[in-house]
Amino acid sequence: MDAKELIARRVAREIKSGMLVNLGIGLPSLVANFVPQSLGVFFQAENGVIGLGARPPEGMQDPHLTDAGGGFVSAVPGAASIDSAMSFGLIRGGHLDMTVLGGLQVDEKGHLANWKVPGKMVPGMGGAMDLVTGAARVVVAMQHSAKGASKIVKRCTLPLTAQRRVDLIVTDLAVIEPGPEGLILRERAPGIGLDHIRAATDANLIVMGDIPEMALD
Amino acid sequence: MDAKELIARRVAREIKSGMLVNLGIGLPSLVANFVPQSLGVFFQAENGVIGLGARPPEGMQDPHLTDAGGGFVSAVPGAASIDSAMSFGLIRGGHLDMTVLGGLQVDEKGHLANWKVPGKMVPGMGGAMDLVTGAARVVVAMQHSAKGASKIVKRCTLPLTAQRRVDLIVTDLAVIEPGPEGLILRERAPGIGLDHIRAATDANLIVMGDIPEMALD
Amino acid sequence: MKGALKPEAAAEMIPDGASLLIGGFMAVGSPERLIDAMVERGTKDLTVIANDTAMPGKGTGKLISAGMVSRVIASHIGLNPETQAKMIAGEISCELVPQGTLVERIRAGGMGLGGVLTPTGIGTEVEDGKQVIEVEGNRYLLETPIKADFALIGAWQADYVGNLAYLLTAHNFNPVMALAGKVVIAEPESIVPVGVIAPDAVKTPGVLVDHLLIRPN
Amino acid sequence: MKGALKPEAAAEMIPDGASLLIGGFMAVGSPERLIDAMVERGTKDLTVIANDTAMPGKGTGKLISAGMVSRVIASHIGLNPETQAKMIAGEISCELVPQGTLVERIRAGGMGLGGVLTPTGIGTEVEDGKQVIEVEGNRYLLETPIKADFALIGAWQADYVGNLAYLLTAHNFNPVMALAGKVVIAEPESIVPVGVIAPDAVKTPGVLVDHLLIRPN
Repeated sequence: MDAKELIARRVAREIKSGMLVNLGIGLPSLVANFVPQSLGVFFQAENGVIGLGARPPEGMQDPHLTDAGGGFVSAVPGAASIDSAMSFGLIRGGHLDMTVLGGLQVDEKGHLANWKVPGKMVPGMGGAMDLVTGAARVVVAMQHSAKGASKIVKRCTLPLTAQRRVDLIVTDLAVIEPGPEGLILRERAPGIGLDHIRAATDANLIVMGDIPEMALD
Repeated sequence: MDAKELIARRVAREIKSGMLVNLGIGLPSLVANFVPQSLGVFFQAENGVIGLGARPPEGMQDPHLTDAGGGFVSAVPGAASIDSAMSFGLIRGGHLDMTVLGGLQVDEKGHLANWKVPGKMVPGMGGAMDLVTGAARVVVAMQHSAKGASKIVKRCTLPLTAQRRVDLIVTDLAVIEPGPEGLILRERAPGIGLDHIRAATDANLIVMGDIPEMALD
Repeated sequence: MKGALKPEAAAEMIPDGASLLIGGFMAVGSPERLIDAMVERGTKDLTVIANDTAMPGKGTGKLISAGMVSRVIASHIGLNPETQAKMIAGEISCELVPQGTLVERIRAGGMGLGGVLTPTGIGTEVEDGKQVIEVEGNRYLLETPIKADFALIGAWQADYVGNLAYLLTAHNFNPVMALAGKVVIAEPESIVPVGVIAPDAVKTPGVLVDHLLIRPN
Repeated sequence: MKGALKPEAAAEMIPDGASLLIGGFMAVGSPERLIDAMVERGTKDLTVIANDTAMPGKGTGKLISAGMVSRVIASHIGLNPETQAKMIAGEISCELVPQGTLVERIRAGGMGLGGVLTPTGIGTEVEDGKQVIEVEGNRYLLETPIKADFALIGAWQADYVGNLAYLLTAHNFNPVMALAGKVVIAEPESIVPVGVIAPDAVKTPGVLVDHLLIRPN
């Protein structure tokens, strides 16, 4: 299993029956592949649909039905079209049960930076600030390190996405839960030891008792 | 012609082709009877329809299609359903070309009081404050006097509906246009002399040149 | 998927002292079967937030007549003499709010906004005690958001996902109120199989609805 | 009733220096024929307010590539490298706004509200230079309303009253932008006889629309 699949599978276990979930572009979008249809989960694409379905077969794509990345999608039975005002009303109003986003940095306060690298990458925040501010639960799905540097840091050096503490971080090495006291290590990736995680992390981790391996359906 | 019909006919002449118009309950609602269908005017009922039509024939009333007074109406071709947020967005945003409302008092500043008589009648303002604040043009349609007292006064003693100066007052005696300098007498009702109007008015009227009789289609 | 409740079962969920957003405009679009079940049960000390209190024997008027309501937030109570009488007798406290402000306050509550900046009410007694905010040289009232323990919604069609569609002037406050209740109970005129309401016809996405009332009969 | 314009005639109405609200999300729901006609005409110094600048060759991206745009207000420009390059070169000034804030600012402009009170952006660099308002113990950014000289709307169906209906994720910013342009030009995929779009299917009432583009071919 590659790192991305591992992360996606673990995040999928956070999703409960009947939830409304928004998956970010890239790694987070893989999560949908591991959520059983029987759960009756609805996925929101913030560009305007609740009840996002799989990619349509070749030749059956419709230019009026796309996800937030501009890719063709389908709609499940019971889907609803929403305009951008309703879409972000649902997000900011706490009606979105969970958002899964990528991250550039998360720090000991649980603050997320994921939208800007000053001087390098200024794409705009899109919906990220609203999602992190408003969603009932915010899960960050990301590689533990990038180019050898820990993405989990004492204090974000990149611009924050919101002042809200995220609820969970899932990486290829660990599951970490930010709390008022700091970052609590909850799970290890299969075969990964505590020392490995500590060495790969540029922040203090709170370790309480035995840390179990991630369960992956 | 009775006083109400006179007022309604005169107000109807203010309505131009293609306008969106909201008519208040009571006297103002009579105005619709005198607007030629050929003008392509759309009437809004603030409870949720643009394109209000005539009362439906007996037996064809539908409980899902009523006006703001709760009476059964029909919808013209090209009608649109709107919820209360859109309805008042159109009103407050200046998209409503004209509102015609009844009045209890209008004063020399052109301020309207029409929603409350302290200690006596406290029905709530309903949509009146939004209509007077937001409509592109506000026309007050009312009897000149009530129980022998002028409804056009130096300064409103009743609570104001808005701080906005109304655009036109049409009564059974006169057409009066409030301006920055005060109330300008524009027209006399048929057969009514200047002295009659002055005697019936508890406010200063600006009279410039000859005052013509109202034209009534 | 949501199971459908009998009106009695839904009424049982609402405790004494609850705050209720109730859809409808002069009872058009109000959840009448649910209201009847509440009257049967006799819940006390309710706060009713609604456009109006209809008239005796209709919609929210039934709750007023039954003495179940201690507080009303509405834009208009003038067509229900019982509300007026109980207000004067001190049995009901009434907050009267301009209609366009009321719907925006509920929308703000439901969509996670901090309030409403409206020109409506400036220069009137509605301004009393409220913060005035100047933006780009214009003055606006800051009106606070409204949420409630329950939103009781009247709809035309529902599916078992909870998606709702409305007819004509029976939309009114319903789509906005469905955003702002901690628990949302919808009373549709019919329930259709999932997939039958086209995505573009859904005005309230099912994710907002907690419970449906069973079909009549 | 509104006559329908050829794209060239509509493009001619838009002068150099105009501000434009342009619907669409990654060009889905954008008025492509109108944009093509504008590129043909080569209008200069435009302000484009849109969710994004799409990508080169699509939607608003065509205006960027043609060097017609001097200012952009958007939530995301990351998928159009030309916008990024021109921003870095100082040819385009960019204001980046969280997506949910952008749509509410436009709605506020169109609906006569004084601004938006949002939690999104608090504690981030989006807060810089903005007024923070405390309401009931929570802090919100005051974001100002947005209006523009023109709103360019992509729709699915129109009738000659100007009523518009949209399909699926091609709604996005279009219904809100139709409220906030001094002149609103809609490009429907088809125009149907008046009365064919059911009142409940109308998402933009015709009173908001000034001009329709003729049908393709």
